[in-house]
This record gives sequence, C-alpha cells and structure tokens, in this order.
Amino acid sequence: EGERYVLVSHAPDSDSWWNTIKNGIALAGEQMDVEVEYRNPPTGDLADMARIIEQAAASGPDGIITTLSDYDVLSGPIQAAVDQGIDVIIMNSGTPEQAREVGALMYVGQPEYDAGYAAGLRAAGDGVGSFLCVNHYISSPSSTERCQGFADGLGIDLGDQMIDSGQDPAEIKNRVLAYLNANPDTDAILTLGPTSADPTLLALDENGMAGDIYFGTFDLGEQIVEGIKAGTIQWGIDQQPFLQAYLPVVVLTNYHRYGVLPGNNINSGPGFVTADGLTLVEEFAGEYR
Amino acid sequence: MSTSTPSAAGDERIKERSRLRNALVRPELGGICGTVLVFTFFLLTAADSGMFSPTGFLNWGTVSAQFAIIAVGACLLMIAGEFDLSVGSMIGFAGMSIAILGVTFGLPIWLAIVITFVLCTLIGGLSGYIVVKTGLPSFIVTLAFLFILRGFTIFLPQLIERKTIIGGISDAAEGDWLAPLFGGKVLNGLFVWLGDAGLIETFSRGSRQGQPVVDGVPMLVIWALLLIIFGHILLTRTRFGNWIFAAGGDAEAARNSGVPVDRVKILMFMFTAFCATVFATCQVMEFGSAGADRGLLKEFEAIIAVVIGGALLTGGYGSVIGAALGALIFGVVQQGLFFAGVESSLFRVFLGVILLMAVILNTYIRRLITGEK
Amino acid sequence: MSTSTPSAAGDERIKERSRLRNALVRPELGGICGTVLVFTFFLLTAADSGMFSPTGFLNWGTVSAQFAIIAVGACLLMIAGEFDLSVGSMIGFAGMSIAILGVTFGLPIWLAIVITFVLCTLIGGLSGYIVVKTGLPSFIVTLAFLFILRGFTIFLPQLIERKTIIGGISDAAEGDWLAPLFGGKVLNGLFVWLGDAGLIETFSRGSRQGQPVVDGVPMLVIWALLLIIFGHILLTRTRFGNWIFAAGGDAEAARNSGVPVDRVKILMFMFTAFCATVFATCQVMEFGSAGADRGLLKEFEAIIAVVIGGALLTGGYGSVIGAALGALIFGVVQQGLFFAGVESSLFRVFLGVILLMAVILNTYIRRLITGEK
Amino acid sequence: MSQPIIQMKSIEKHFGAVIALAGVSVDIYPGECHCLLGDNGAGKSTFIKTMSGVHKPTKGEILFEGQPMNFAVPRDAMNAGIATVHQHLAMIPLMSVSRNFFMGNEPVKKIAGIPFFDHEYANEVTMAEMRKMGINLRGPDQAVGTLSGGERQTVAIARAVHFGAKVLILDEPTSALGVRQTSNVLATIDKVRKQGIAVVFITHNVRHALAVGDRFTVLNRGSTYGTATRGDVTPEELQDLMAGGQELATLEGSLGGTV
Amino acid sequence: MSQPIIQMKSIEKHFGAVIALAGVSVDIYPGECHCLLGDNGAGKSTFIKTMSGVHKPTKGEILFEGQPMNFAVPRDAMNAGIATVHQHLAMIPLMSVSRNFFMGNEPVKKIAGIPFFDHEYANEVTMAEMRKMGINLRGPDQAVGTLSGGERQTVAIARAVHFGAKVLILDEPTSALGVRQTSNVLATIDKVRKQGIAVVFITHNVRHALAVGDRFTVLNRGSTYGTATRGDVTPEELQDLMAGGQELATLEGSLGGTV
Ligand SMILES: Nc1ncnc2c1ncn2[C@@H]1O[C@H](COP(=O)(O)OP(=O)(O)OP(=O)(O)O)[C@@H](O)[C@H]1O
Ligand SMILES: Nc1ncnc2c1ncn2[C@@H]1O[C@H](COP(=O)(O)OP(=O)(O)OP(=O)(O)O)[C@@H](O)[C@H]1O
Ligand SMILES: [Mg+2]
Ligand SMILES: [Mg+2]
Repeated sequence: EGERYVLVSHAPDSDSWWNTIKNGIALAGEQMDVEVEYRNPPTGDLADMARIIEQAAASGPDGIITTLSDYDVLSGPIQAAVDQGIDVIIMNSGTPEQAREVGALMYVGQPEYDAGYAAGLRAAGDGVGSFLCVNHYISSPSSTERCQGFADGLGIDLGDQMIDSGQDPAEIKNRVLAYLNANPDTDAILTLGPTSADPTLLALDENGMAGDIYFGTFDLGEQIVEGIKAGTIQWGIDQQPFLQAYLPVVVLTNYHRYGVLPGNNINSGPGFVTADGLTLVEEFAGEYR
Repeated sequence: MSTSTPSAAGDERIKERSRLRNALVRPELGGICGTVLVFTFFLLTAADSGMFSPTGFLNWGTVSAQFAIIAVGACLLMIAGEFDLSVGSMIGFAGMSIAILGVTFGLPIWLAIVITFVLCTLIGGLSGYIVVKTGLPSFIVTLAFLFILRGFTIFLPQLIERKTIIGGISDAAEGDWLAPLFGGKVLNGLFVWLGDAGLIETFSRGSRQGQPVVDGVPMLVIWALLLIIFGHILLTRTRFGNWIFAAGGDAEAARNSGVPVDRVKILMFMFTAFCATVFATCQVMEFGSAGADRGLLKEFEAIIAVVIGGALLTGGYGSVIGAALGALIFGVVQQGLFFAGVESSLFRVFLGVILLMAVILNTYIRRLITGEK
Repeated sequence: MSTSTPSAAGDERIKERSRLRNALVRPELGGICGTVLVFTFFLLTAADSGMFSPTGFLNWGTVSAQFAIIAVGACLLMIAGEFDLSVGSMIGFAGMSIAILGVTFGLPIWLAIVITFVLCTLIGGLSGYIVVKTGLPSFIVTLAFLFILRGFTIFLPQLIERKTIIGGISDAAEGDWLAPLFGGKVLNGLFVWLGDAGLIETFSRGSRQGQPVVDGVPMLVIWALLLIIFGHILLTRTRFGNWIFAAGGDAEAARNSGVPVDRVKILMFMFTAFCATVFATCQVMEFGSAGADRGLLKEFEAIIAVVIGGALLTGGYGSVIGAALGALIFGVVQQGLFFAGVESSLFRVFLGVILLMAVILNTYIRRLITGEK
Repeated sequence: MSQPIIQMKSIEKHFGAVIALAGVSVDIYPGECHCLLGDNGAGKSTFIKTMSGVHKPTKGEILFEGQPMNFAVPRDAMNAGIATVHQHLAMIPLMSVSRNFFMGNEPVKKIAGIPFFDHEYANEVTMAEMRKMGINLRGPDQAVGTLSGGERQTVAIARAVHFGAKVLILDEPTSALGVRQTSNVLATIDKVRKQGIAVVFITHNVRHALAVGDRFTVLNRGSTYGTATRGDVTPEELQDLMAGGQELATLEGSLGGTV
Repeated sequence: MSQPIIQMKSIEKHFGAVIALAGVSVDIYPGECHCLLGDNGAGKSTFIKTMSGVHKPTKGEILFEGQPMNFAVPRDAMNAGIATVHQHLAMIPLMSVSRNFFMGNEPVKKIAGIPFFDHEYANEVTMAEMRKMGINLRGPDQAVGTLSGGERQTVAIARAVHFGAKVLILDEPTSALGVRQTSNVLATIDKVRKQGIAVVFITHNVRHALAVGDRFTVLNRGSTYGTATRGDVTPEELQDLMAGGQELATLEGSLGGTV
C-alpha cells in the first residue's frame, strides 16, 4: 500500500508519443492505489537521463521503470539502483538480453530493430523495392535503428533513403514532397510516429500519391488511425505504449504485495494495426493507444 | 580646392567612387547577391529534379513564406534594437491555445483565434515591458520567456486533455468564417484553368487524377506577402518607421529627441508575437492539430533570416525586403538540398557556412553605406 | 564641508550608506542569496525525499558540477565581452570525435582524447579569430558554429559507422592511463571506510553487496572544482585577469592602453572550447558512448548559470564564484524539483522565472557597485 | 525685461544616493542668452534635463510662460517649444541626415487618409538648412556616421532652430569643436537670440560665455551662486565663481587671466 | 635644442576611401610641450595614433630616439616610453580605479614562480597618485564609473605620468573639463615638461595652447602648415591658422580677439 514507482523515459518533453505512457502509468497508479511519477530529460539528452535514474534511486522508490535506449550510458546507473535494492523493469527500448544483464526483473516492449525488420519483411512481401524513411528525430539512435531494420528486412541498402526531416510539420511535409519530387519512383514511405506521419499524410494528399504509394508507420495517433481507415496508410506498427507503462506498475505492485512475478518478458509489440478492427483504436488514439 | 565648403562634396580627401557603386550599395544588396547565387547554384545542380516545376516552386515557396512571416517581426524588432528568443515557444503556445480553446473548450474557432491573438500579443507586450522597464538585455528576458512559454505549452494540454498533441481542429473549423483566412488556398480557379489549358501538369494517378498538381496559393504565402509589404511600408514610409530606426540606433538620443522609445519597443515586441501567432494559426489550420513541440528553434531561424538579409544585430539598421530575401535564401537552400539529393544532415553545415558568409558580406556593405568604422 | 577635496570622501552630495551594506554588496551577492533561498526551499519541501542523503547529495552535486564546468568557460568568455552559442554542439562534437578516433579508428584512448582536445580548442580559437578579425557579434558567428558542429556530429558517424551513437568506449579505455582522469572516481577508500563504519548506506544486494552506495567522488566534480579555482585565480589575481575585464569592459580603450585584446578574446574562446571538451570527455568516459544528440541546449544552460551568477551579458563584469553558484542553483533546482515530485514539464517554467528574478536582483546589485546609471 | 518664459523654482533632483541638484532657482527670459556655468558635476546637465522633460524634478516647480509645466516626456517639452541639444549628441550615426533632422518631428503627408512620412519635403528642408549652415551634403540620405563631430553638432543646432523653438538649450555645444566651428556656433547663438528666442548655453569656457551671454548663472555642487548680469561681473570674478571659489593651480608666469 | 626624441617623416594614413593624413612631418624634442592644433577632422587624432602604435602609417617613417620605430601594437610604444591619453577616454567604467590605473601595465609578484597581480602594491600606488592629483577615492576598488568626467581625465593623466613616459601624448584632455580641472591639467603638463618629458598636447583652445606650448604645429585637412615657435607667432595668427585660414564668423562687436 502506498508503494512508489518512478518511470524514467528518454524522450524530450515535447515528444507527443510519450503522452500515452504518462496516461498509462497514471491509470495504473490509480487502479493499483500506488504513487507513480514520470520523469524525462527535458532535451532528450541521454546523459541527463542517467542522472535522473540516479536521482530516482536516491529518492528511494520501491521500483523504477525505465527505458534502456543506450546500454552504455544507462547500464551503470540502473545496475546501481538494482544493487541498492530497488526493483527495476525495463520498458520500450533495449533488448531482453540487456535487461537481464543489468539485473532488471523483466522487459516489456518492442525491440526497435526487430520491429523495423518485421515491417521490412512484411513490406517486401507486398512487393516494395525502395522506400523513404522520414526520420523526425535523427539524433536518437532508436529512430535510426527502425529505418535500418526496415531496410534490412527489405534486403536493400538504407543509403540515402532516410531523411532528417526536422520536427516542424511544414518542413516535414515539404521535405517529403521534395524527396518524392526528386525520386518519383519511390515505392514506399515509412514514418516513425505521429510527428512525421501527420504531415506526410498531407504531403501525399497534396501531390496526389495518397493511396497510391505504400505507406507504413510506427506508432499510432488520431490522424494515423484515420489514414488507415481511409486506406492511405497500409499499416501502423503499434507497440502499445499503454501496456509498456501500465503493465510494469501492475507487475511491480503485485510482486511487492504478493511476491508474484510473471516468468517471462512481455512483448507489447509489434502489432500491426490495419484497416480491420479500428473502432477502439480510433476512440483512444493519442490517449491510450 | 574650394575655400568656403570644407566638407563632403568635392572634398579632396575622399577618393573617387563610381556612381554605379553608389547605386548598388543598399542594405538589401547582400540579400540580392545571396539570392542570385543560391538560385544559380540550384539551377545548375538541381534543375532536373523538379525543383523548378510548379510543385517544386510551391514547395520551397511555402517554406520560405513560413520563414518570412516570422522574419518580418524579428526584423522590425531587431532594427528597434531588441530581439526575441521566445518566438519558437510562442508559436507552440499560440497553436496550443487555439486547440485548447477551440477543441477542448469548444469555443467557435474564430473566437479561439481572436482570443489567442490577443493573449499572445499581450505576452509579447509583457516581455517588451519588462525589457524596457528594467533595462535588462532582451536576450535574457526573452530566454526566460522561451522556457516559461514552452513549459506551459507542454504542461497545460497534459493537464487538461492528457495529450500533448491536440487534433480535431479541422472538424471544429468546418464552416468557420475566420479559419479559411489562415488555412485555405486562393486562386484555385486560376490553377484549374491553367491545368485544363495544359500549362501546368495534372495528376496522372491517385485520387486526384486530372486535377492540376498545384491547386492554389496557400494563405500562408499571402500572409507572408502582406506582412512583408506592411513591414516595408511601415519601416520606410512612415513616421513610426523613423522611430523604429531611432530607437534601435541610440535609444538615449532618440528619447532626448522626443521619440517614445519605450512605446516603440513594446509595440515591436507585440508585433513579433503577432507574427508568431499568424505562423502558428496558419500551421494549426493547415495541419489540423497543435503539438507541444511546434516551433522548436524557430527563433534562431528567424534571426538567421534577418541577419542574412542585412540587418544589424545591435539594432538601428536593416530592411524588411532584406529579411524577406533572407527567408527566401533560407527556404531555397533548405529544400534545394533535398532536391539536389545532398545528405540531409549536412544541411546544418551548409546553413552555418551560408550564415557566416552572408554576414561578412553584409558587414562590408553596411560599412560602405554608413561610414561606420 | 571641506574646501580642498571636492570629491567622494565626505562629499555632502552622497547620502550616507552603512558599512554593512557596502561589505555585502559584491558581484556574488545575488548568487549567494539565491543559493541560500534554494536550499532553504528544498530543505523545507523535500527533506525526506532522499535529496540530502549521500546518494542524493552526489546526484545534484554531479549535475551542478557538470553545469559548473561549462559555466566557468562561459563566464570568463562573457566577462571578456563575448559569448559562445556553440558550447552544446561542441560537447556533442568532442564526444563523437573521441568515439570515432578511439573506437572506429582504434587509436589508443589517450591519443584520441589528446587529439580531440587539440582539435576542439583550435575550433574554439577559429571562431574567436573570426569574431575578432571581422568584428562580427559573437552571437552570429557562434550560432553558425552551432549548426556546423552539430551537422558534422550527426553526419560523420552516419557516414563512417551508419549509426548516430557510438559505444564501446569503456572497453577501449580499459587500462588506459589518461581515461581515469576523466571517468574515474577518487577517495574510494574514504567512502568504503564510511560505509563500513555505518555512516553511509551500503548496497543490500547484487554484485556490490556491502559496498557503500557512494563509492567515491567522480572526477567530474574534481574537474569542476579545479576549473572554478583556476578561473577564479586567473580572473582576480593575475595580470591576464585584468586584461579579461578590460577587453570586455571596453575593447577600444583596452587596446589603446596596450592590452592585447584580440589575443585575450581568442584565448577565452579556446578556454570555453576546452571546458566543453572536458565536459564531453568526462561524459564519454563515464557512460562509455557518444551520441549525436549530446549537449543539446547546453549553451543556454551555461549562459543562464553565468547570468544567474551575476555576470553582465555585455561583458566587463562578473565573477567565477558567482557563475559556480549559478551552476549550483541550476543543478539543485533541476534535480530538486524531481525530488520534490513536481510535474517535470513545469521545470522550464520555474527555470524561466528564477532566471528573471536572479537577473533583476543582480542588476540592482551591480548598479550599487559600479555606479552605472 | 518682460515676463520670464521659464521659471525654475528650488529644483531638487536626487539619483538614488546622489543629490545632483539641491534646490536651484533660475528665471529665463525671451531674447536673452542665459549662460549656465560651473564645475564638472555641478549639475548643469541635470538641471537642463529637468527643463526639457528628460528628468522629473524630485522637488520644486517649473513654470513655463507662467503656467506650471508638467512634461511627462521630452516630446511634450518639444511641442511646447523647448528644443535641446544635449551634451552627448542627440544624433544617430546609422541613420541618414534627413531622418535624423526630423527625428521626433517627422513631416507627414496623407495619402488616402493614411499618414506617410513625407520624404521629399524632409529631404528638401534638410539640404536647404544644411546649406545655410555651410555644410554641403553628398545627399540627404548620407548617414550621420560619415559626418565629422563639428558637422554633427551643427546639424543638431540647425534642427533645434528649424523647429521654431521658443527656448533653445545647448549643453556644451562647443567643447569638441575647432575654432572655426566654434565661431560658427557662437554666431548662430547670437542670431537666434536676436530673433527673440531664449537661449540657455552651457559652457566651461569663460570667453565663449562672455562673447554671447547676457546673464550668467553659476552652479556649484548642486546649488547656485546666483545670477549675474553682463557688465556687473568681470571675467576674473566669473572665472573664480566657475571654479567653485577654489584656488586655481598657478602656472609659472605664462598663464594670466582667463583660461 | 638636443636631438629630437621622435621624428615623424611625411606620414600618410588612408582609411579606405578617406585620406586622413596626406604627408605630415613633425619633430618632437624632450622637455618641450608641442601643441598640435587644427580644425575638426584635420587629422590630429589620427596623427598621434600613428605615433602611439594604434595605427600603422600607410606611408612615411617614424624615428624614435634616432631609430626607425616599428610598433606593431600600442603595448610596444608604451614599453618604449610613449604614453597616450586618448581623446575618447581610455578608462573602463565597470572596473575599479586601481585596475584601470594599471591596465596594460599590471605589477606582478611571483609566488612559487607564478606571476600574480600584485593588488596590494597596485592599490597603494593608486591611492597615493590620486591623492597627489587632489582626488580622494573612497577606496582603490571604487569603480571608475562612479567618478566624474574630470576625475576620470585626471586618473588617465596620472597614470600616463606615473609610468615614466619619455613622451606624453594628450588628445584634447581639457575639452570636457571645468575651469578648475583645466587649470589642474595645464599645471600638470607644465610640471611634466619640466621633468624633461616631451609632451604632445592637442587642443582647440588657443589660450590653453599658448599657456603651456613651446612650439605649435597646425594641421589642416590632412597636411601641415609647418611649426611655429613660441614668441614667433601672435595669438591672432595662430587662431587664423587653426581655423584653416578661413574667415571666422564675426559676432557683432562683443567677441574680439581669441576664442
Ligand atoms: N542618471 C544619473 N544617475 C545617477 N547620478 C547621476 C545621473 N545623472 C547625473 N548624475 C550625477 O549628478 C551629478 C551632476 O551631474 P551633471 O551631469 O548634471 O553635471 P554637469 O554639471 O553637467 O557636469 P559636466 O560639466 O561634467 O558635464 C554628478 O555627480 C553625476 O554623477
Ligand atoms: N578608423 C577610421 N576609419 C575611417 N576614417 C577615419 C578613421 N579615423 C579617422 N577617420 C577620418 O579621418 C579624418 C581625421 O580624423 P581625426 O579623428 O584624426 O581628426 P581630428 O583632427 O582628431 O578631429 P577632432 O578635432 O574632431 O578630434 C576624419 O575625416 C575622420 O572621419
Ligand atoms: Mg554636463
Ligand atoms: Mg581628435
């Protein structure tokens, strides 16, 4: 009763996708009647994130839920927290092996490279031979891994097919337009989240390629869901962030209260969301999906 | 050698200077040279990439227009001797404000827009008021506002809506009388006619087959043109324009001469905030959503465009036309690199180098004009 | 009323001022007040959150030390009348340089570190050289370098390694003689003894069971202290320090008096780059990897710490101790808000408000000291 | 003499801990050249700034044409007819001469009801006024930064005169000027005074003061020694007063009389 | 007269399109006060700046004690014994008086082989020198910004004298000063000259020049009218020369003779 859990992410303040995580952890906190906190480095600087994990450990919570977006940077502080007697669950990024190495209880998430690879395989099956990866967060390694995984899944070289789109919607839109203009025979587009997917949708609308070009995206959002419904987007890879935040709290609480613990890691994704069965997704996109 | 007129005209101590050179030497010269250079460069390297097709044109035109909207505000403010680092945060804040008011609170969109304009210009006025009253450098004061506004932009929607992206604005704006002023397109008829006449390409596949590839001029571009014209006339043709120069050139001297320096500066802060709000409103209307991360680093981009356009960072000198050319250069380079297929992360390197070269050229031109030492 | 000494002492035109007040009024006063206030605040609100436990102490201590390292450089540079917006990009660049040299090219780490230090100080010197020779504002020149360096930091590892993060530095640094100077910890023995004596907590499980939770003072903190002491002595106790003040106070006057202003400014740009490189090296050695996004916005944080510490943005006035206190305040507030459980997006709002208040207080103090009007 | 145009009554001005003026009373009459003399830091500049609306006096009353005057900003004073050429030049180097000339008094031409800056008129007037003062500009859009110190000073005075001031305040207009420029400025003062304008002239040079002054007020350390009329006071007495009644350093033989 | 300490031979200096000096030759002897006179913009400041190492002449030769002098920076000139008080003050308002006093000439004390700024010595000397000049500081760490213009000027001169200059260059040191301060400065010049130091004194005031000058060089529009010796020239002639040979505006009756 009154256990305290801290979730530490690597996302900058303004990254909208993490909103679902915040909502998931808040809901879990409410339902389990525990205290939960969400922490992140304001600029997304991973070194700052390491300090936040140290800080969280110093504040003596019962458990820490954290992403492991760079093993080198974060393993030290996480291990120290574990050694202090704090239970840790790794979520979202990292791999199950890395989670085991730092001494975490379990891993909940979707390995980025693997997800990209799976998507690439699927696209290859659909006959895609070239693509554009719209990377709106070029400096984050996991974004690059998604593009790399996709290329490897397709069995082609990533080369110049990934663009640094920046985060301004108009710029993303126009950069996509510029790229497609210069490379009109591009088969497919891969976006990495709502930030890049929403303007890309508009871009395709504008140059008339909407529905014509193969379009897949990571992560869901209101407009992505509408795009899937309209047939503009073939699929969205849903890693179900809600679960990544919700489940660790539930697992930790039950572990602390009753000593029970699932025997395995939980893969929250990749789940491919397609035009089938969209109603619930639609209702909660951006909030719980 | 004249004996009665000691100075300037016919002064034997001034070496001769050609007329042509005097005619050429104007504040915008740097911007003009830059524009010519940039276009030449891309005409040579990216002519066949579609950069100069109608769609390509629209593409970098829109991006440049975006920069121009905030550059006009930043330009006038910089000439008035101050600058505003909170432009980017203001863009995020304004967009969020429209979204929260219009979608969450369900106000009619026109009202949400009007309230946001009033609120944001007031905030701009507040930072101006603090700068003017405390005599602190605007760098510091607006840096504080950069953080404060961004903080609220992230915090408020999270608190109210449990989201950091608020969508659904397009639906809410349906049928609104004010919204099309920011998000619509004009001259649709003209382009359809051009398309039918075969003067511009039409879509050959997809949902819009047969329609012209460019179906209108976005209001964003119209706003940019309007603001440029307004800014240019205000600065060069009105009494207030003279005050702007005076306030930035030497606030103390201007004050002693009866120029209401404080009022001028505060008004320019408000105008900058106004421009940022126009930017945000156009964006929100076009994309139908507001996000907490909108406008990041836009303050630097505005300042860069203005400086490329020949304005003096310390105030008292510059031109709106120059700033607009700066925005054009910025937009063309940014998009052109994509058309030319240059590795996109090198864009930053190019930008830095262009900025340096532009500012060195401009300094040289300015010294010729003003006799600065 | 004396008839022979017209000024100051015993001047009837100066109202009386108490001695205490004169003793209190020093450049660091603002920083001291701020520090006291901030600690009081957190002692009251977050005392039981572990903020003042050994690990908590180490936590905000390390963060503050980080800020302090770059603040010292920024402080001296600001007093010399310039500032550097490329600090953050330089941090990213330096880290990446060490990683590429040490891991990809397989050079011994000590050599990678030495080459990086030389390279980065040279780049700092280059921006200084451009500022000094062209007379351009350092805002513009270093803004250009902000983009150029960040561009290369993203582009190079992509080109060479097809990644934006390069790890494996810990392995490469194994057994290196220079690496522990940046990444190690000192006073381990003391803490083990403290742990054994039960004075600080020990790990309760895992591989390090029985060891104290704090096992030493990170070299980062040592570097911060060394740089603060070095900077303080340089500024207040040496001839060069006098030149720094003079160069920032009025470059023309200083030049006329025989101060080698250009050299002083370029050296200070190099020192700032040096501090950024120390920061980057400590970070890379501690965390074992370099990423393209390291150091984002750190330039603002450095400037904020310096300004909170009482330095004048326009140069010629400030203190290293003040800047260090500014860094301490910044670090304590940032981490303290986490300890106090405040919604983290509000951190920016707090930061903005603190910055505004600090700078207003400091301006008041400075006017008392210098008789500025 | 007629009615004074400005009456300053026991003006006090404090800046924080500094008492710059400790109660100074002076009357200024139309058509006179009133010299304000005194040591460095005596408060001359501060005094005329309270007159021209830059500072509000801490205490004391100012009557303009018999009415209490309450100028919130310099503009009000200017509109009432008080023109000032400040010690630290009121010119902006980066702006053109014509923009500087009309700064704060821009001529306006209405086009379609909107008031525009009338550049043509401004340029014409500027060129003409400058020619009158013996300065030939390259063009009205020449930047003030390209003018010499003396030329700038002349622009500032020409401007003040042009705008039909009733009172013209000159704060050390001659201190940085060469002999010829100085003589021009003094002649201008003489001319202006003859037009019935009141001139307040601050200088450290006794000879300049004696050349054009009708009455002399000496300030010392924030208060006044009173006002003397031309003829009532010898150059030596005046010089003694200006030095604050303190002994002057003596130079061996060479320097007798006035400095 | 002995050997000249500085010989300036046909000095030219161009700034871009502006020809500031068109070939000026002057010799300066130890123990003399050499007055440099001339109109605004005549090139006086530029001329002495080539002497003190601030500008490199475009053409011409400078001999210092018979040796060609090649000063790259002001510091070299200073070390050789040429001290300059520039027209636009060489004081930094935000810094303390003692730091300003020793700016560029900081006294150094070695502790453990490392040279430290010797604050104690600096403070003592500053207080002493200021007292000699009749200025009582609150303390050596009082900021220069709190001093009056006259006081600042005095600090600058005291500093130049203190550092044992062989040549002391003063660029319009009296232009902004009150009567008493001026008289102090002139007395100081007199004292310095008697110590065998060469003084180069720039002024627009004929009487100041006549009071202390031994020889007078008049510059006009970048070239020189030659040098006159005290006694060979009447005040009226000198004044005519200073005005560039052009007619002075005449004031009705009142102002005869020197301005
Ligand atoms: N804004 C201000 N704030 C504080 N002190 C001031 C201010 N303005 C003037 N003073 C002080 O008031 C006193 C009078 O200054 P003022 O400028 O009026 O002297 P002045 O007679 O014009 O001297 P000068 O002949 O050197 O020009 C001085 O001690 C000055 O330092
Ligand atoms: N750095 C510079 N760049 C360009 N022109 C300059 C520079 N310095 C001086 N000049 C020009 O050279 C000429 C001589 O200037 P200088 O300052 O030497 O005159 P001066 O005799 O000292 O005049 P004053 O009596 O007004 O001080 C002027 O026309 C001036 O504008
Ligand atoms: Mg004065
Ligand atoms: Mg001069």
